[in-house]
Amino acid sequence: MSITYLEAIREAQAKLLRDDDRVFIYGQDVGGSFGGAFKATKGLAKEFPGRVLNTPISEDAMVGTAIGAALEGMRPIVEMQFADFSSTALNQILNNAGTHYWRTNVPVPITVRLPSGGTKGSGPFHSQSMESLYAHYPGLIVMTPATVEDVYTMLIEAVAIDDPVVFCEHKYLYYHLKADKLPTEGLPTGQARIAREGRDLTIVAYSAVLHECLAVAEQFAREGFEIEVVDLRSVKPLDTDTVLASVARTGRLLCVGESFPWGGATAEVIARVTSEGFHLLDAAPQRINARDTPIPYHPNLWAAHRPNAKTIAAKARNLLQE
Amino acid sequence: MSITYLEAIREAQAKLLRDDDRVFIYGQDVGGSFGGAFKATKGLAKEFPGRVLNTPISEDAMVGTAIGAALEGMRPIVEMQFADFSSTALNQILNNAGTHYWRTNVPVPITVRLPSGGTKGSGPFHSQSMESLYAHYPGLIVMTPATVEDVYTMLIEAVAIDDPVVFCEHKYLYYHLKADKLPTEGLPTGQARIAREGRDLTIVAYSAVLHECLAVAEQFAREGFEIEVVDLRSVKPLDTDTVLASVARTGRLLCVGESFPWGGATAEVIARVTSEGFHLLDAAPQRINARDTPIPYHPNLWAAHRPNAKTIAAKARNLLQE
Amino acid sequence: MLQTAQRSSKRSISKKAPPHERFLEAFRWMLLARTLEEKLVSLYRGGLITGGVYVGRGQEAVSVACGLFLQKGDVFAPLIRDQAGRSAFGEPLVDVARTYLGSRQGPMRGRDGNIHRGRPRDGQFAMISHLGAMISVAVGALMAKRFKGEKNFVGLTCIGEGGMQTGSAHEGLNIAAVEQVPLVVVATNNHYAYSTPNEREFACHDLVDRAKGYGFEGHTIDGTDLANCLDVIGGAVQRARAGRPPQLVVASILRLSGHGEHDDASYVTEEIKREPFARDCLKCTEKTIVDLNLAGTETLREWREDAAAQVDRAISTAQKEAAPEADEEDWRAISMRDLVDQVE
Amino acid sequence: MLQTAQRSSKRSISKKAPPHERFLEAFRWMLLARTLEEKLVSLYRGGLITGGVYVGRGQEAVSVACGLFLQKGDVFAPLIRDQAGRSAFGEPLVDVARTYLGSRQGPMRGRDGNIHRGRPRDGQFAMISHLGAMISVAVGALMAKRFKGEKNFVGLTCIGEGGMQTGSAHEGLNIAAVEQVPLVVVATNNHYAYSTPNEREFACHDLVDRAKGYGFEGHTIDGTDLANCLDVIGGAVQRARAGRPPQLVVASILRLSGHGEHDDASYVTEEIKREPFARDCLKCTEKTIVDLNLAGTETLREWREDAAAQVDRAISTAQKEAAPEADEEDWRAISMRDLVDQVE
Ligand SMILES: Cc1ncc(C[n+]2csc(CCOP(=O)(O)OP(=O)(O)O)c2C)c(N)n1
Ligand SMILES: Cc1ncc(C[n+]2csc(CCOP(=O)(O)OP(=O)(O)O)c2C)c(N)n1
Ligand SMILES: [Mg+2]
Ligand SMILES: [Mg+2]
Repeated sequence: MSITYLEAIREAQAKLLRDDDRVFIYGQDVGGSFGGAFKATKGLAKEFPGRVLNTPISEDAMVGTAIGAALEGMRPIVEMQFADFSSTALNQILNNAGTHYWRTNVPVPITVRLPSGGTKGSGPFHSQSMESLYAHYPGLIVMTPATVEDVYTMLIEAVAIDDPVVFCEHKYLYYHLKADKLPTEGLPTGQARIAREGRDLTIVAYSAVLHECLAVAEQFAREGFEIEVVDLRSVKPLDTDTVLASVARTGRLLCVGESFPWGGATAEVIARVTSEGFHLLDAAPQRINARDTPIPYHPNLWAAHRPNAKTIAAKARNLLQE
Repeated sequence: MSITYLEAIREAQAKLLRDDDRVFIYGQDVGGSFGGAFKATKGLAKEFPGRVLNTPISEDAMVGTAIGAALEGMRPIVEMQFADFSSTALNQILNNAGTHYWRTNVPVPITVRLPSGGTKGSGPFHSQSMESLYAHYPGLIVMTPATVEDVYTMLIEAVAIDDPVVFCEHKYLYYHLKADKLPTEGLPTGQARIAREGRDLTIVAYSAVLHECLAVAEQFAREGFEIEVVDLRSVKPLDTDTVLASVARTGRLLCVGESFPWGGATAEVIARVTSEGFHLLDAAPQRINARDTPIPYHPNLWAAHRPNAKTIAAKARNLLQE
Repeated sequence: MLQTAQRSSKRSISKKAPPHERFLEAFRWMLLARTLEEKLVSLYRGGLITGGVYVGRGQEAVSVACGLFLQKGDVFAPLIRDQAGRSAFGEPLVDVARTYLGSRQGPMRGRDGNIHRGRPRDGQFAMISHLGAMISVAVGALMAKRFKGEKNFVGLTCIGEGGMQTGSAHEGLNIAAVEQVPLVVVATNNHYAYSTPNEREFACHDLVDRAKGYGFEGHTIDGTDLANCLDVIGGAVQRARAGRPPQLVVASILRLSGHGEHDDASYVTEEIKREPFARDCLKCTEKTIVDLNLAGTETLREWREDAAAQVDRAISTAQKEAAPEADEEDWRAISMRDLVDQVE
Repeated sequence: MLQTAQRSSKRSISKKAPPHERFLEAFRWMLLARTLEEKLVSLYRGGLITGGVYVGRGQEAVSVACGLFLQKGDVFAPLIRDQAGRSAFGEPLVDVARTYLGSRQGPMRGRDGNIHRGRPRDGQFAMISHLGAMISVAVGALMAKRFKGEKNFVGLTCIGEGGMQTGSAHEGLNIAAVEQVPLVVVATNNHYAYSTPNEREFACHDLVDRAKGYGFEGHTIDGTDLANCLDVIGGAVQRARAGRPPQLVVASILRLSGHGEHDDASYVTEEIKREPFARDCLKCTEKTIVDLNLAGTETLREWREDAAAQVDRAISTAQKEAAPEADEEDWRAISMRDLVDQVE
């Protein structure tokens, strides 16, 4: 058996619907015979009648409805058709779901799935990585799974968590990434994973770019450099301890993320490492993000907009040579 | 004559309306005899008939309308009643105004005024500092004036700029801050200002907390420490050069901002300084932000939620002693 | 009238009682709300309340009708002018006092203030400021009840004519109709959104014209006329409960206060103050009571005293309570302790 | 028919020409759009277009009427199914080819693709994907024209029945009415939003019922009937231009393609395909032409060939052009060079 990242998302949702009466799925085109723009809910409407519901094109109301249902004991999963469209639900996510527990002592267990990140030809409005927007505001858990195993266990975990979870699944990984089988257990939420061990440089990454980083590490290994790659798994909570421990081993830090550069996850990691582990660093920490423009449509531009093996390798080489 | 920060905003708008036919003001309650929730447009509707217009409670449409008007040659100023409500206009700001020049080669000269930041008793939805959300996305200028002089010249500059400007004016400064007169010229946009010179520590701040930092610097001066305080003025563009030059003089960096902690302006400053000026630092850079919860209503909690003289002084002392 | 006693006996009264008893009950909630809010205003003026005070003066008849027909198991998402309805639905007076005064024993524990309060576990939602956002939340709660197999429930939510223009309100109304949940939306046109008059808010003849476009049943009421409010809102609640489509009730009234107590409302025109919808519903109701001799002056006086006593009790309870302290606050925005991010 | 020639003569034709000449002109734009989009589909199937292809198959009659009555100085904010209208308003065919094929000479220079194109300086706005967002943009443009003292202008914007449910669309419609700008909004109910059928989109009887609630004048059209489309949309444009309130035209039609060309639309029921609104407007129009003998078969053949030739020319022009290259791109999201933030 071989299972893709996308299938794992579907399987997680099937399991959730099967095991827990409180779960329902709410989103544009998720229901009927269609099963979602990416087929992440394919077949589920039929298997679980009345629990996988198409919505009007109303992101704000989709999330508002989920909040209300959660307050009455349900565990809704909202699918945004593309992460980018969650901008019109942002108020409900940040200001309603995100503040509710703190204000009232009653948590809001919703999961908002954001098909995130760039794929070739998708352009400025179907490619965004919004984890840094959501992580900036208090009250939300922001998951950024990079592997088939994680996307499965973390989605199950997301629904189990009593607080609102923004689940950033990466569209580029949907079909590209495969695993042999689905795990029954994963690491706890908030714990980063050493995706590859090394001693010369720590690369901290998450979501799709993790795989570019692993490829770069592989490439450097042939030259005798051992790069340690940390997969954050969730950018909030962000596992500073694991990152610091890695930097303590390597003395060098490169952070790679696909969101826009100003104030994103990579800035946050660097700020934490330098303020808490300054003495661990033997060289200036570096970061690579997407460029500070909208995400281009054309594949030539797109490939140069996001972090890629070439830009990562170049920065890594600089760091290793310092 | 003595003029407050709020009056300076009003004067800047009066001047803009007077000098430039293309300018109009669009927002909830800005018109009529009322002149805005904070009176930033007091009297302007009468003085400039038909150019200071009340809008429905429709933040998305307010910004969309401004974009359309800007494309046809106008220079609209949109007033959000509170920065917090711009969350419902965020899509138009980020995805329409912010992408337009890059996509079409036609810039969108709108200015969106956000009455920002905390004041006592305002609670989670009337206190937010949203500069870090807006600065994260490409395509926007994000201004954060901290002085009466700057709020005046920068607002005039904002309207002159061909690109969309998010203008974060701080409500706490509205009445608290006074100047003798209004300047005719200010620093160029994107240039930070040394608000106070020093040699022992650089504090980088912007907007209202700048004044807390200056007070702390004053206090330390009595002990013989000379703290340099840099006022960023705009968080995007962010004047890395001035910050680096200051850190080169002092060897120590503390960043202070009022937005939420994860990935905000302070993280961005630290990431830039450590990646570009690592060798300049003699101690781990530090930051102080608001806490990672919604902004509390009660004054006791509110005072402890945002950076304040006590927390700033404590961090500064640690840094100075390292 | 003890609020708790009143509360527990209320349901039977409002449902089975002859109209005039329900009318009188409603009046007493209106009176209580007015008395409470006048007290809050005077505390605010005296500098004893931080932030703002937002009252429903002139809107008590509409508001009480919103709370009065709801039962345990229903959901209520009130807005800023709904003191009467909140009390009628069962919000303890002391919740109001504690929230306004920032007691750490209130439902919001000083974290949020004034009208931003609620008890979601009891079906009374805590509004966020962003207008329109609570409609879809109410829809979701009703869907959940349907999922769980509950029966005979209804939801009611309030909004101003200004809030009706938000995108969020539109999406909420539309999704309510798509989901066919038993929801009543009461939209009060008090002729101003803060300082903005109707002509800069919308351009249709009457907001009830929106009902058809959503697939709601629409009704209008004169918000100064308690009998009319009870009749129509009560009817709408009944229709929703009986499985009719969602209900939109549009009330016409004038806000008889500033937007908040910081606002002198000098923009309200003299002309509009002379409109019939500018009458004070509390006075109108009292006049009806006297004219029809539904209660004697002595009884009215007693009710007034009782309201004042309840308010005093609530306020003095809250005033004795400690404020929240920063170092006792745990500063966690999420409920799951293990998952709190360690960010500064 | 050279597009440029056609364009420059168009205005006089459409305004003054007898109805059947305008009808024929409209048909030719429809034919051009269909021909172009069929070509785009085949390029996409052949792997020569990256991303997606979104066509207006079946909606050409509605769309052409949207573009045909607009003049220089008007504004047009089209959406994804508006090839016919875009061309009729004056968009050069080569813009389409360049944008789909990612030529760096197109108006979007490879930065954006497919239907996300426009020439704002010529009054043709470049849509963002977020549905509903362009309505208020059109309102603002019309306000600007009024500010500048322009006269006799009008704006037209298109939206699907799905997009009508967004908060953004609501706010845009309402603000258009509040500002009383000369705007026509054409809402095409093609019975699906992607795979979602009407019953999960809205619950009113007909979306035209929304008009009254906004203070718009409302009209309905049969989108398969070109004469009806021209009549009603032309009339709405005229009414808006003459200072009547904003106009809402709701068209009924079936989308005769997938949502995009990646979509096989297998969710479209056989039943709905038998509805009268499922007819192909291009075939209906051609039948009318033949039945009424408005043009001979020879002429029709010539027109078809001309359309094909125009399309081929546009496509082959774009295909010869270079793609954008990352190292020639200046990666600046703002126009003011000095203000670019140096962030990595
Ligand atoms: C989305 C949003 N924008 C702005 C505000 C600021 N605001 C608070 S109340 C108010 C006026 C509300 O008017 P209306 O809905 O008519 O209710 P009323 O106060 O008249 O009862 C405004 C503009 C808000 N709360 N939410
Ligand atoms: C705010 C928003 N949410 C989701 C989408 C994704 N999306 C693109 S087109 C579409 C369906 C549109 O349906 P409709 O408005 O009826 O237009 P049609 O495609 O039928 O012409 C959806 C859901 C979007 N573009 N914008
Ligand atoms: Mg009102
Ligand atoms: Mg459709």
